[in-house]
Amino acid sequence: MRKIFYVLLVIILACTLIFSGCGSSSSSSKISSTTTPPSQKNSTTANKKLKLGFNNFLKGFYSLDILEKSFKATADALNVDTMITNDEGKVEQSVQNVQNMISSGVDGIVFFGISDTLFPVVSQKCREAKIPFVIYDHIPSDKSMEILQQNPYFVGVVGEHDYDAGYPIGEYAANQGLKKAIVVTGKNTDTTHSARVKGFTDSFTKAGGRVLDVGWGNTTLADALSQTDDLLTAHPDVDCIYATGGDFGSGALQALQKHPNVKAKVFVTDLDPDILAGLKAGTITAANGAHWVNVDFATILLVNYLNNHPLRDSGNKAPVVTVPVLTLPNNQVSLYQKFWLNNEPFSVTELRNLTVPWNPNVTLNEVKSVISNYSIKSRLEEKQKEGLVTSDELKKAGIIN
Amino acid sequence: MTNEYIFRAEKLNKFFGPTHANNDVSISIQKGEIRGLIGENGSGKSTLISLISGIIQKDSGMMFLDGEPYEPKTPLDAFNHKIGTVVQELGLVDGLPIGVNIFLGRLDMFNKNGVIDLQGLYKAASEHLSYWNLGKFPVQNLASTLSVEEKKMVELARALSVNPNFLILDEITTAISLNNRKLLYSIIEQFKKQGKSVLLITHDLEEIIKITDNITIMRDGVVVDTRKSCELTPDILKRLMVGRELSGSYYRNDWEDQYEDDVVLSVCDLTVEEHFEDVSFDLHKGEILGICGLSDAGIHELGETIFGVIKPQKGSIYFISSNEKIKVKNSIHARKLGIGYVPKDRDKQALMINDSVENNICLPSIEILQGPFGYIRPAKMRKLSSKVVNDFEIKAKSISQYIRGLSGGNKQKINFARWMNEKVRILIMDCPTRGVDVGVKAYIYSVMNEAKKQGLSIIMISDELPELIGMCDRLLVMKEGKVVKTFYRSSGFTEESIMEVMM
Amino acid sequence: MKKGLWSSYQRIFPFISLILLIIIFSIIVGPKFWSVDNLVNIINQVVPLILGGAGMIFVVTQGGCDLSQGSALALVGTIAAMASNSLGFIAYFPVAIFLGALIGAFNGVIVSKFKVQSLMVTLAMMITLRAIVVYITGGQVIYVSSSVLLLDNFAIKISIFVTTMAVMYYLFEYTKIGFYSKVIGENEMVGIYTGISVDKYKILAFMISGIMAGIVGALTVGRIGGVDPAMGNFFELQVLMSLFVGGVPVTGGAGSKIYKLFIGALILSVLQNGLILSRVSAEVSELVEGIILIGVVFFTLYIRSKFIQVQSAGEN
Amino acid sequence: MKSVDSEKSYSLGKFQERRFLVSRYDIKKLLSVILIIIPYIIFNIFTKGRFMESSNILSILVHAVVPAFVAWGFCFIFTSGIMDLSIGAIMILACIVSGILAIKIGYFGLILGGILVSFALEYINLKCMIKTKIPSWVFGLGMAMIYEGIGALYGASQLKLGKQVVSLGVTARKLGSIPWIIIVLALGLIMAYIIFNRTSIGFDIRAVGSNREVAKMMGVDVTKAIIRGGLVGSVFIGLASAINESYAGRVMPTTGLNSIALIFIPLAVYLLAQAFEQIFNLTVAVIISSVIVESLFNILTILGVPSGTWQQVAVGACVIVCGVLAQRHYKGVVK
Repeated sequence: MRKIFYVLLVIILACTLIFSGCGSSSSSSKISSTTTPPSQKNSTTANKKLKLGFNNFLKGFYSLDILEKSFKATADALNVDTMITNDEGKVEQSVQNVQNMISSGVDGIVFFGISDTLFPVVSQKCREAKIPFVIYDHIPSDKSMEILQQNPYFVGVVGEHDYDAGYPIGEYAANQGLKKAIVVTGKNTDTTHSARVKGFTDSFTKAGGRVLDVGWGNTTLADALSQTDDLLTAHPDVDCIYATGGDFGSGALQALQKHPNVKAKVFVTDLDPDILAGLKAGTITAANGAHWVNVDFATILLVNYLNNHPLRDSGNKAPVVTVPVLTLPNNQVSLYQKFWLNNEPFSVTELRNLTVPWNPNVTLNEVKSVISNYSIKSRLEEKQKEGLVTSDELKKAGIIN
Repeated sequence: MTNEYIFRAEKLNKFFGPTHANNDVSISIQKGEIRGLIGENGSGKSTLISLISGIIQKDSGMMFLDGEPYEPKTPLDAFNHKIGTVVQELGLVDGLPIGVNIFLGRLDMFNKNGVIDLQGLYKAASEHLSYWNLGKFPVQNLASTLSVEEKKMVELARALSVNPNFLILDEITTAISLNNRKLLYSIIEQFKKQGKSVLLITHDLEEIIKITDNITIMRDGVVVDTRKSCELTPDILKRLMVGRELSGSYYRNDWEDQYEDDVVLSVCDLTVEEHFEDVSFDLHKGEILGICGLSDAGIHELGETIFGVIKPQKGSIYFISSNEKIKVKNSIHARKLGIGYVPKDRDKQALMINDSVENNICLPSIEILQGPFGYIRPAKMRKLSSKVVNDFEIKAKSISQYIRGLSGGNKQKINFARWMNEKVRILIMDCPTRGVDVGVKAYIYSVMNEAKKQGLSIIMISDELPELIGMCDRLLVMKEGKVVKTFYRSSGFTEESIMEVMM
Repeated sequence: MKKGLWSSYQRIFPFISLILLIIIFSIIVGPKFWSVDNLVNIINQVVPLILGGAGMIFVVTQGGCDLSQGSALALVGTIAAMASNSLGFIAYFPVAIFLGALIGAFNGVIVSKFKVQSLMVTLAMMITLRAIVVYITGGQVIYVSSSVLLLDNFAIKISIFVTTMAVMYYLFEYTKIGFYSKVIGENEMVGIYTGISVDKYKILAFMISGIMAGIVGALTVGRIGGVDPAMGNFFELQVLMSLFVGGVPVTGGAGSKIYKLFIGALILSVLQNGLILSRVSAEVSELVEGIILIGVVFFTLYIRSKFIQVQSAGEN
Repeated sequence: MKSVDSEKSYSLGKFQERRFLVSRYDIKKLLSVILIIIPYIIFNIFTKGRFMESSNILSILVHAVVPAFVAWGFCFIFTSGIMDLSIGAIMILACIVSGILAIKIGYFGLILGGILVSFALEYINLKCMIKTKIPSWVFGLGMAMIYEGIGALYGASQLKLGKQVVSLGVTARKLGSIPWIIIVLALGLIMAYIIFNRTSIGFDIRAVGSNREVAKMMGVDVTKAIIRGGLVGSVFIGLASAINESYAGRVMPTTGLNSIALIFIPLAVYLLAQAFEQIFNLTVAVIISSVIVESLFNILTILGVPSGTWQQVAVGACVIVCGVLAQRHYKGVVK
């Protein structure tokens, strides 16, 4: 009896294999039709809605989720389909999901790499599958960039240097005459946070301050709270606290309230609703962040590429675009809340203006100039033009006099 | 109307799958009656008791307690109906204090505003223990600090704590020593005087005849007969149980020391703290060496130490083969040298009850079975286990049947038979016939006899004097951790003379 | 005959749920599910799970568990990558295997000789090893040579997989290591009373688990293109899940079979892959995954309980 | 060996010897307390007295509260042999709901929300686990996925509104700060101690954990015991969630089984407590080990040991060493 079942099993497996053979032959022909070099692509995909893949490294993590939200809004604006995957905070899953998206037949991939080593690997996978991809948020190191640039399917990078997020805060804090700092941050294997810490430390020490301790390894608000508590016990003479993430900022702030004898100013990178509230209340001295617009422009680069209009740098290289990091003064908090968190900073028309079907002659320089002009002031002025904000409000925020 | 029966069961039926474990069982027990229940392993005694004490539910039939219909859903129901049960081979909850163990399941009676009055509980427990003269136990200590026998006594105390009108004792006497047995008899006597009833199960035929008023005999799930104890002899009982005539004696019938002069195992000055001290003896080829003693004489620990499970503080064990004297390091070494061990506790120490007959049989022989590159051929395992099952007449549906489904006797056969491979020179058997019916007992003795003739040396550790007297060439009597006397078969031994040394 | 049928059902049921899943996803996803790309994809996901599981199964069979596998994977991967960078690729696998065995041996010794619960030891090791990885990498990116990257090549990976699994299958099903592991899982006392070196086989099981973590670590480094201290995060849970979903008993013992691991890992991977390809949104997909996994385990158990009812007939 | 004549007094003598052992046991208790305290004094000298400052001791206690409550929950859930890995995910959901209710109706809502959610979800877990007979490991993992999914759905819905998950701000924060948190800790200890050691719920759950078969024979309703114990445990988990929400102000949902990381430290605390069980009562041991773990982080931070690396190594090593020490003379079977 058992043997009969085994035989049946083998037959079923054999059938599935045969099936797979048939299935694969049909689908592989499909793949080849959709992934022919960009020049011939227009004819086949003109009527088809593009489908873009996107990986969220850890669903449920605020700043990553808001990137996803931004991406979705941009994709809607540009009239493309999306496929969003959750890497569940696992590096292996990042690679796996790129392959899953390729199997699922996306036209291009908007990729977030938590680790620099992922870029060459993903580049390789996309090259094999002939799928173009663009990188957002994390800018690859020079070494990885060299490899990426050899890949014709590499569309570009839009991100910010995390070093540049920490550096100005350090400068700003030192200018206020602060001398002794502690830093509360995430895992020191997370390049985002380690770069921010490095930026801060560099500028702060350059200006004569001293970083007494760095609290690594936090993942949640409660972690950061407990750790800052310990750190403040260890260094009661501290006068500056820098938190490299929104949750860590909230935690540090609460811990500080438990130590009334410690007189320290709090600085945060990442702007989330809690931090905005803190800024408004004055408990946070200054905060900055890149406002998660990088993914918008990454998507624009990719859509242009897929519409047979690759935007190339001089020397026909894929562009690397850095988004400036903005510092938010507390009088602009409510407008920021309104136009960044509750809405998208860039309007649909603005986004479309940088993309091929709507603007067939868009150039890289146009995109770059929009990005380099990106500031709270310029954005709010734009919103005023659209009639969404009054000049009174702008005056109150100190944008116009 | 007063009811003369305390308990009555009518046409109880219980099925386990296709097995008809209890087939129209009817039994009536009078007030003040001491009833014995006897039968081979697998005859349905334990099932009947489980039904009465609410551990399992009947499929059909009726039970009456004191004339009232009685349908226990849980063991707690049984307690509430004043039925106290001591179940075979179970024990206590090790992680709880002794006192709590006595009242577990009914702790709410010490409930004071939602909190249990532990002081009151401990006090009640000590009073209860001293009332029945069961000894002074530190009731606030964990049950894990007790020995097997002490646990049995606490279990008895637990059964008595419901102030039962009907007490059920399943195989309690095999686990306890003589002095405690006497205590038990006096408790039973006291019950009788108070007009309460006891149902007693034991394999000790003489005991059961001695202390009970009537004996009910079960075979294959059916009640065969109920007879007055005074009219019975062990031989009649055996016949009734097995359903056929058994030859008068299943022991050896010679009275000589039959063994060769070669020493195969030499034990020198063996000491394990708190158990035994300075034990030395030699074991010869083809000898059956008996070891007996009261429950804390250290006989079981001695067996475990010889096999290497317990590490002795002092002394050593030498395995001697062809002029080579090898010190036995541990149990692994012992097995490799050819020493086998049949543990006392079948289900916990010997058998994987949720595994197949095949795997259980092959367990000690795996290293013999393996081929090049450590390859164990499944076919070889199957062959070996089929052979063992056939040779030893083990009643199993197939070699892939789980041990769990076998009766105690067949389990013990496997426990014993699997050591009968070509490598084993010495076999240590701890209570080889504990909880086993007469048929299997006889079989095991005959195999022992056979093996002895082939040159196997056996150390037989047992609480039961008759079987030691019946089987041993030499008998070491231990008392409080010391060997006090050695009896020789040729010089003859009687229960009385041994008992005198033991006590 | 009836019993034989039941026993076959019991064996076959996990297969049925796997095939059902495959059929359902073939319908939802369409031919894309059967594309060569996607099959390779599923295999890529299955390989580390099965390799890790083949190590873990020894520990689980003995009734323990090895939570440190994920962290061990990361540590081994990191050090092996560093070794291959300084000593050349020749050192890569030997270092990985040696280090994995070392970590496993440590776990095993603490569990067997010092009698500490395996859950406790490996949980502590999980925290400790991960911290050591973080210290070693120190926030720096460690790149690896191209020969390591080649390990992600399908043919090479499969050949490593097949050889390793052949050895593991042999060890588990046909040698005394596997047999004694099952004995220890069924009843450790039995092992002690029949003269089996329980401690030795426990250490050995943890060593095998460590070695497999090492091999998976080596492959993972190749797959993600370098060292990332976060690699192997929650790997051990995925592995445990595939074992248990496949029907390996949590308490260990004779019910452990390598084929169950294969099925469990396949169910898990097909499910994850299928849900992504069906473009179920990420929040919902986890929810659905949970429900389906519980469903699969439930039906497997249900069938088994039917089987045991028939089996234990005749029990008294 | 012993040499007493009559058997009765012989067995008595044996027990008296055991009583002597008991007093040795008390000495052992004292010794281990000293063994725990000495390194603290040494550390205090190293940290120039900063460690023993009353404010610092208080802050350690505060950090120990949530792990202690969760570990007490484990005492009632895991002791009966249920290894529920979904507790991390349950806690996240409980935190979120307690936050939402706290904003609406204050402290009552905070506590009610936490307890209600964890009670309900744990009830579902236990019921299904027992009904379906799925091993708790797998079931917990599966349920963790489901609960995480629900949390993620909520997070996504908030994001659409431009908000983060619920944040307490300044409302209902007293429960998570001194002195209330310490009072709650003391109350929790008393509650856990009494329920675990002085009620039939506690005894039943311990009996089931120690030996399920025997407990069943002794008239303990195993299913009921597990569910009742689990529900008591879930109240502790719920309280832990409420305190955590009040302490941290916001708890983020997560996915990919990352919620399990939330219970690693409490799990270590629970296992450590089990190791100390021979010396202290389990519920008391929970608080001791929770303080040990948290103070370890505190001391190492004060000493300037880098966080995220050597601190974790030290905690891991501490768990293993304590385990080894506690099991030194243990002879039984260990899985």
